Amino acid sequence: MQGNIASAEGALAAGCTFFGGYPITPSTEVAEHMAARMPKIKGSCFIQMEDEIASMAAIIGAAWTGARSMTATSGPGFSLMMENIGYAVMTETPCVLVNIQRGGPSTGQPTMGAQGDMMQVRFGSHGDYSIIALCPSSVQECFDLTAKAFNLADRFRTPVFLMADEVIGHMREKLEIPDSVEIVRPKTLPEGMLPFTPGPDGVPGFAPFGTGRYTHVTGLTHDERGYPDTTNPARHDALVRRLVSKIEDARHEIADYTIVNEDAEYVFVCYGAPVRTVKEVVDKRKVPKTGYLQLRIVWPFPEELLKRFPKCRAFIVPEMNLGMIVREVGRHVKIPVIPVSRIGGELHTPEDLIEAVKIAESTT
Amino acid sequence: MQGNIASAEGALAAGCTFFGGYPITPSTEVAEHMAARMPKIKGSCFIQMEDEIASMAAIIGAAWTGARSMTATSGPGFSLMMENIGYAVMTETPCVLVNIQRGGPSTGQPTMGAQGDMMQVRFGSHGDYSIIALCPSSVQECFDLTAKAFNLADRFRTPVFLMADEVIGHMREKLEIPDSVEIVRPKTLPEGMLPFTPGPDGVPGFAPFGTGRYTHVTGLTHDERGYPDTTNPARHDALVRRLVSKIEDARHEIADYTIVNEDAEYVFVCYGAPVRTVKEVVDKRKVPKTGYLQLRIVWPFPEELLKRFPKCRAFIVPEMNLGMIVREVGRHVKIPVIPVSRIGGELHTPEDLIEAVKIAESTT
Amino acid sequence: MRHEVRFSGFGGQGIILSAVILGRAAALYDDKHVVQTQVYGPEARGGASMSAVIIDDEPILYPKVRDPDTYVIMSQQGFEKYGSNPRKDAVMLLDSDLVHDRPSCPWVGIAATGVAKKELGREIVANIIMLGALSSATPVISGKALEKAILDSVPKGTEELNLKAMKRGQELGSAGGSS
Amino acid sequence: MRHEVRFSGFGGQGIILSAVILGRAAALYDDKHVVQTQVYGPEARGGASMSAVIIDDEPILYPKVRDPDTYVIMSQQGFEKYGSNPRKDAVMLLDSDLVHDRPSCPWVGIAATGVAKKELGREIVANIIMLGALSSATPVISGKALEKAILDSVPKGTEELNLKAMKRGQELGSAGGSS
Amino acid sequence: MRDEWFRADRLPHIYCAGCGNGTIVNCVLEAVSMTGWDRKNTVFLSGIGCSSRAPGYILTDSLHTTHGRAIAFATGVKMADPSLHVVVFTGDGDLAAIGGNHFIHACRRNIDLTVVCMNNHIYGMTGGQGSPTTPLGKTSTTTPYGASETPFDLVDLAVAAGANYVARWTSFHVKQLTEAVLNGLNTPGFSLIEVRCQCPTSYGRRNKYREPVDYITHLKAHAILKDKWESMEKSGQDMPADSFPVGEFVRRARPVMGVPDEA
Amino acid sequence: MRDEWFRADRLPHIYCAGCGNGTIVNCVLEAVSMTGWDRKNTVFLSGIGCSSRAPGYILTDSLHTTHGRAIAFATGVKMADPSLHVVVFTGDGDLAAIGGNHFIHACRRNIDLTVVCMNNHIYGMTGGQGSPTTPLGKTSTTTPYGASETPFDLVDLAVAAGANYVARWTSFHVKQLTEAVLNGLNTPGFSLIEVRCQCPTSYGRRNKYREPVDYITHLKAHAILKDKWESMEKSGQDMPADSFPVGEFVRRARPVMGVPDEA
Amino acid sequence: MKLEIDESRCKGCNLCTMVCPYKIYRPGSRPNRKGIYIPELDRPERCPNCRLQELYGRRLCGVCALICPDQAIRWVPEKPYEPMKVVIEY
Amino acid sequence: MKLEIDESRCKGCNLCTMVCPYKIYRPGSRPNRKGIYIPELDRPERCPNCRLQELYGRRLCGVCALICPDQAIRWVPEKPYEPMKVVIEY
Ligand SMILES: Cc1ncc(C[n+]2csc(CCOP(=O)(O)OP(=O)(O)O)c2C)c(N)n1
Ligand SMILES: Cc1ncc(C[n+]2csc(CCOP(=O)(O)OP(=O)(O)O)c2C)c(N)n1
Ligand code: SF4
Ligand code: SF4
Ligand code: SF4
Ligand code: SF4
Ligand code: SF4
Ligand code: SF4
Ligand SMILES: [Mg+2]
Ligand SMILES: [Mg+2]
Repeated sequence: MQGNIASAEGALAAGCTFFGGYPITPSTEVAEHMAARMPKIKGSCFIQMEDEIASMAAIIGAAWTGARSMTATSGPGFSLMMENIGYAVMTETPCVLVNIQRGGPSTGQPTMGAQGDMMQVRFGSHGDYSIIALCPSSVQECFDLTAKAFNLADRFRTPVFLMADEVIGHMREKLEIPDSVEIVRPKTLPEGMLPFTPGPDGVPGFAPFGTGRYTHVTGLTHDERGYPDTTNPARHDALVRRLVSKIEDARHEIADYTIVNEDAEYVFVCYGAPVRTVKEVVDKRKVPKTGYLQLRIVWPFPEELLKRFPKCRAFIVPEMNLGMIVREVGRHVKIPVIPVSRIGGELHTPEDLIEAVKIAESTT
Repeated sequence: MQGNIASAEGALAAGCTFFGGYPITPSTEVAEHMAARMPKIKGSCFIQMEDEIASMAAIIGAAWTGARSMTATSGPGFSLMMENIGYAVMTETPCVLVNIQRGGPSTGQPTMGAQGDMMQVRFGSHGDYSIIALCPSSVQECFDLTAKAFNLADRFRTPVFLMADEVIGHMREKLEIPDSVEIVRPKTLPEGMLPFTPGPDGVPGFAPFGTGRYTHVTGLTHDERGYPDTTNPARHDALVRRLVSKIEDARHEIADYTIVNEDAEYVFVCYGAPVRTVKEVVDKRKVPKTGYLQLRIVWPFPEELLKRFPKCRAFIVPEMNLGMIVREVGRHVKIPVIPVSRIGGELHTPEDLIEAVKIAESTT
Repeated sequence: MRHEVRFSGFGGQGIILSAVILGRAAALYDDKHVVQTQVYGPEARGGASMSAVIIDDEPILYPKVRDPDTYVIMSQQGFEKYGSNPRKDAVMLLDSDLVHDRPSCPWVGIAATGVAKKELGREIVANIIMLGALSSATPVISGKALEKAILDSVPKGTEELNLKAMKRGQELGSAGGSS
Repeated sequence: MRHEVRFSGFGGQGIILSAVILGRAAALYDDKHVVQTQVYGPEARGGASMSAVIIDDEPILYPKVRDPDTYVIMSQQGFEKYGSNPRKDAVMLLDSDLVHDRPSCPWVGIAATGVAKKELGREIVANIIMLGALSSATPVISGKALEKAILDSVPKGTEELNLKAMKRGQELGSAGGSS
Repeated sequence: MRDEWFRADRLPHIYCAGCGNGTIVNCVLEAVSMTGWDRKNTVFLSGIGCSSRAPGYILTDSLHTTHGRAIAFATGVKMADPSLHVVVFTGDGDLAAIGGNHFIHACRRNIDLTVVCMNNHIYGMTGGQGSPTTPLGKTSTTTPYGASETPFDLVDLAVAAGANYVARWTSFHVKQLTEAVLNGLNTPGFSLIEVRCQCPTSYGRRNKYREPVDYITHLKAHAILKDKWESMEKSGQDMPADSFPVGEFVRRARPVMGVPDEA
Repeated sequence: MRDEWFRADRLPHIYCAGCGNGTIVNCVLEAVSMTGWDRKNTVFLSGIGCSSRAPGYILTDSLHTTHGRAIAFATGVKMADPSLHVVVFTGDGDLAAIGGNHFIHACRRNIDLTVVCMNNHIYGMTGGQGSPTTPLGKTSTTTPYGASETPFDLVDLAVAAGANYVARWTSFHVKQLTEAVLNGLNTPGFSLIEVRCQCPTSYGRRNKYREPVDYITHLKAHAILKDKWESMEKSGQDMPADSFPVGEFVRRARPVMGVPDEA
Repeated sequence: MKLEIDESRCKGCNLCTMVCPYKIYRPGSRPNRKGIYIPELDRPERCPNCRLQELYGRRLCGVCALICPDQAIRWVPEKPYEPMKVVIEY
Repeated sequence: MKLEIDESRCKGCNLCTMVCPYKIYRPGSRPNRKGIYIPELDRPERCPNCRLQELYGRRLCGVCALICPDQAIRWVPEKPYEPMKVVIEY
């Protein structure tokens, strides 16, 4: 099964009942699979919207009816969603976006894989905010992480992003579909509580439309009732800091990763397709002194995990971009951090990474 | 005169003949002033487009006719422009965007100042790229830097961003309009040269439409002729690395800054409205051991300048966001870097910064 | 000398224009350094709007008015939001028709709206009356400079009306009416 | 045993479907680890498209085929772009009607398109003929597994035609025709 | 009762004195209260603009979305839960400038929404820029020498795009407007009710309709009943300057989306 | 001569065998070559899609822009330099799905552009998803059980939005199409020429028109001349299933933008 | 029922003065504390809604309240009912 | 003038076979090197454009070339001019 299809199946397994999308290579199979499956599932709706802006709008609207909702896109469409992504953040709307990354900027390379939207997903909409971004490196992870994305979206009332790439999205591997997946729905809004009063974890309870709570939802800076209050600096400060900290403060809870060889001196930090090559080098070829940290969740960036390699002399960060997450690694450590960039659609070869280890050895 | 009006006047002084925009608080005065002025200037066109996507498209189209073209917007509109900004980068279209930043995310605080789009301007479109971003801290700088933005856009064939904020945009101060401003137009495409063959500086000559060079312009990965070539990794790699390095390698040439007190132990790194408070603290109140680096151009980030403060014990970065450029400072130095964040629309007070100096003193 | 002047009233009274005129007068005709700022928002329409001017002999760095020495207040809500806590030595000009409370600092009541409507037939010039009063009741701005700035700023055809309003304001300002 | 198989041809020949069927056969019915990938782009329409399958007893980490041991080539352009430089010990199946050059490695020519058109009346099953030949001419996949995977993958109502194509391919594959 | 649908704690609203939007909210809530719908199952949406502030004053669930996108959000709400009644407030800028595409697509799909457009010919919220419905020659901050672009006819667009119910009235015609909204609410599929209305602050002030009463008087005088309009057209008469037809333009039963299965 | 307008070094193009797009490019270039325009002052633009690849094969300055936005880019080109002749190639998805808003606004403004829409009822480039012009019941990868949304009538939309010239033909009607394009080029203001055409790969394959000839035969058989269509309508006749009117729908002289002053 | 203008809501736009067929509203002459000229009522008991609403069990006319953009016009029950004020007009 | 199909461009779609009033094109029977069935020409000199283009100084008919989506059909000058092949049809 293909990564894109696995992602669609993961969503369905998680109870996704609304998909609003717009075709774009190399994500289209997600929508096409939903178009084939959802009409057969009672109470589900697949709709192809007029563009990506509308797709993002529609899934937010659907989420407020209590549906688990999702869209899928790639770079150009993702760029168009930026405004409404900010709206989802501000209104604390749980929803899932799949971005099958392709070569950018602009129309670039529609059919080639990349990881060039990893900073965009974090910073692409205006203003300060945080999000959660997951990166699968196998078809199985496409399924598992998509399902997980829905739980995180509901748990933190925030848009959650499956930042896959064309390599994984179009790869076919065996997928094991579990009998059922864990489903965690949002806390409901306690009686008498205002719709935007946060719980102790910074996350308010959720009262979807039709439940008689008469919630007013706005992208303007608002008070706990949801009413606009746009000129009060303290209000804005409190709201935006809460939106950020409900996610950033929970980075430990959120983190999803694999650590191999804590004693390594040369540690790969990797996510998405390059994980495959890293595993080839470390797990299979067993290149000496190497280990790795695979991040299945890249944002919020779990910087503490970097400390789990006490003997590390250099971090090596292979990415299919010109160096994005390597910036984040670099901010948090004092030892050398070596980017290994591949753009143009080709995955790093094992030799590329072995070469990087040699460079690291020679410079540290 | 108001900062926004000064910006419009700076553009006109630089020979801007095309403005395509869509109203949005707090940038609207830029468009309104253009609407009043341009119809009186022969060969100029002001057009209010149907949205910001169209505005960005229109100024790119206009730029290809050889016109100096510009738009102005704020956060939500800026988010909508992201796809076409990537297109301008990929097609090496010289144009100028003014973003009068307001409180985000989402609709947020339409009438309050912020600097929350500083990462978005660098990373908000999909894929890898670089841009040039200027930040005025006075009405005079609104004028001067807008005019300068056009020269940089032409020099590097890239979109250039005036990242002002509501505080400066709506502030009124005296403006001195020079008799004429320096105007540097793009290199013309030498006879026989292909339209996307770079010069030694990585920048191709420019052959606007109507000059008989029959240029095909595409946002797809393309060869020197401009023809799509989307599945060749080496082609993409070379193109995108060039687009980035033509700007990043010229960061020295591009840098525009003021350094005060190279002997300072506590150095403010600042841009935009907070520069005013920094100057109040350092220049006027002369708080001991302090100095500052004012960046009038924030991207490409001129990291070498940080080395100009040999005695520096800590950098203090006051921003009207939750800490954006402070991330960049942090990547490049090993000493403590202290963010001072103000969001909600209030500028840092002098006391805020003096407090930060105290904290810096106590921790270093 | 440095002055920090704050204007407040409701939308439509020309609160921002007042500040712009004052700023222009000081900058262009009294040759001072001036920074003018304002707070506005959609809520300002119904509620209180605010604008401010700093006038200084030296360049102005920090641009926000935090503790004005001079106020011009034209509505009760404006008073409550932006004028209720002046420093002891500040001076407040207020539209006595529309502001019902009185501040703890020295103040001058000017029946600007009433005079504008009844004597001049146009409520809209109440803000110019207030400016006139400002020029006579405080040292913030000279009458000459104000006059020129008003002429620069008002729509063609209304110069006379506005000068009349300014003059009336100056009379009212000198007459006092203070606490 | 590990096999890396590369398919190439032009758009419309079912190059990707071939790889998918092979992958399915190996994964589900020969119980192997399988990764299937492809290159496609708009240009692939006119030009050459490519797909690849890795079949291994162990989990497959690095997923890209870099140096195939088995080729299935169905167009001259596909040969030029994806088949012109095989390793010495590779085996190449090629559609002898459409590929005009011959590789430096062992090869088997199969007149798949001609047979599909003339004997079976449907050019579209040429790729299934090639798959049949693959199962008989190489150790990559068992005939049993292939048969089941074909039945899983083809549109309802065409099973018989496709099985016939597979059988014909197996015959052509055993018959050789190689260099 | 209409009053029950207001969030009384948020009144008075932020609209300027004499703004037509307040009137239109009255009429819409009057119509809604006549349907017998449960407030619990009724959702109001809007984009950004003065007009789009309306849902914030209504005591139901509501989404105040991004500029121009309300109909796309509403499509998500309605398609995900067809049992909800969905009404969209929008302005001429919100609907016809940035939101034009969602508008025509919702008409085409005939999503079961009722969209009320408060057409004041201007961007009110941002202080009076020209909109795609600003009449030729009228002044705004971005058309200081008079608008030179032909305005849209929103009714024509909705009809061409496929909507099932299309009507136009003004903020003067409160009774007819209420009835049109009610018809829209009751017609399955997409309903557009365009309401031409006064914005004394941003439009009136620059176009000689400074007092609220001035522009509403103008609207009253220039609104011609559709039947009369058509017969005038047929007889080849010149239409009086600035006049426009009002009434019901389409009521039909093309295929719809978002209607509950049982309906 | 038409041939001079092709970038011969880029041929053959990437279109599939029998794709209607190639035919339409021929007709457009035929018309353009009849105008006597200078290649130097002629600019072609497009968005994204198979159709939008057309400018890449034409030997003039050209902008292959972002999906749906070609008309907005073209507005910038034309308004910044009205002396340029500007032609836009677009597809049904590009024009009517994501690009719908720019389309109706350019019609409204009557920007002096000629827009040729290659309407193959499908998203060809991305492999055959439904578009806003996919007929009811037709299969695509996103409507595997048959399309259930009513399609747009692009001609109606353009007329309602204000365009000065609107015509529809098919890829079969090469002579009429060429003439319509020529009329569009010569009419000041916005011209839309909709061309219904075959996409054997993405549309035909799933809808029983596998061979290029199949769908073009269908088009030929179901295109009814506008006059005949109207008289059939008047006489209350049922229109044959899948049939549609072709011809010139509007040619008028509303106010335009982007025409050089001297013109 | 008694006709009332809610002073906390009325913004003095005078639309009510325009629409009432009985000319019950007249533009106000004195600003209130907020500086707003609230319309004055001229024999409001002439309004058919005041008189006949309870009789007919539904709102009559009501145009002023529908057009009032500020939701400032309403009818409140009067107790005791004051029949003396009712003047039937023809 | 001589009618020609450019083999490097023709993709074998057979649209030309459909439109020619003289049925000059017939679906090809043998694939070329690329596997494409290029149409075969049946007495192409019957085409009025071949015969009369130079006479009239403009293209005649030309429908096949207009519809050919691959720009594969063209007329090339023939030298020497071959009058023998011209058969006027009525
Ligand atoms: C993406 C985006 N662009 C621009 C704006 C600024 N903006 C807010 S309201 C508005 C216009 C509103 O006009 P209209 O819909 O007619 O509403 P009105 O205020 O006239 O009722 C604009 C342009 C915005 N909020 N978001
Ligand atoms: C913003 C964005 N969304 C989606 C796409 C993917 N995309 C490319 S072409 C296309 C559809 C093209 O359809 P149409 O305009 O009908 O052209 P055709 O290929 O049918 O000629 C889509 C959705 C894109 N490139 N950019
Ligand atoms: S600006 Fe205009 S539309 Fe907005 S509230 Fe005021 S009068 Fe109404
Ligand atoms: S997919 Fe369709 S539209 Fe695209 S080139 Fe092929 S036939 Fe033409
Ligand atoms: S209800 Fe009618 S009659 Fe009574 S006051 Fe209102 S407008 Fe006048
Ligand atoms: S219509 Fe309403 S707001 Fe306006 S004056 Fe009358 S009561 Fe007051
Ligand atoms: S030009 Fe006309 S007659 Fe001649 S070959 Fe072509 S279609 Fe036939
Ligand atoms: S129409 Fe053109 S491409 Fe098609 S078969 Fe004929 S010559 Fe070949
Ligand atoms: Mg409006
Ligand atoms: Mg199409």
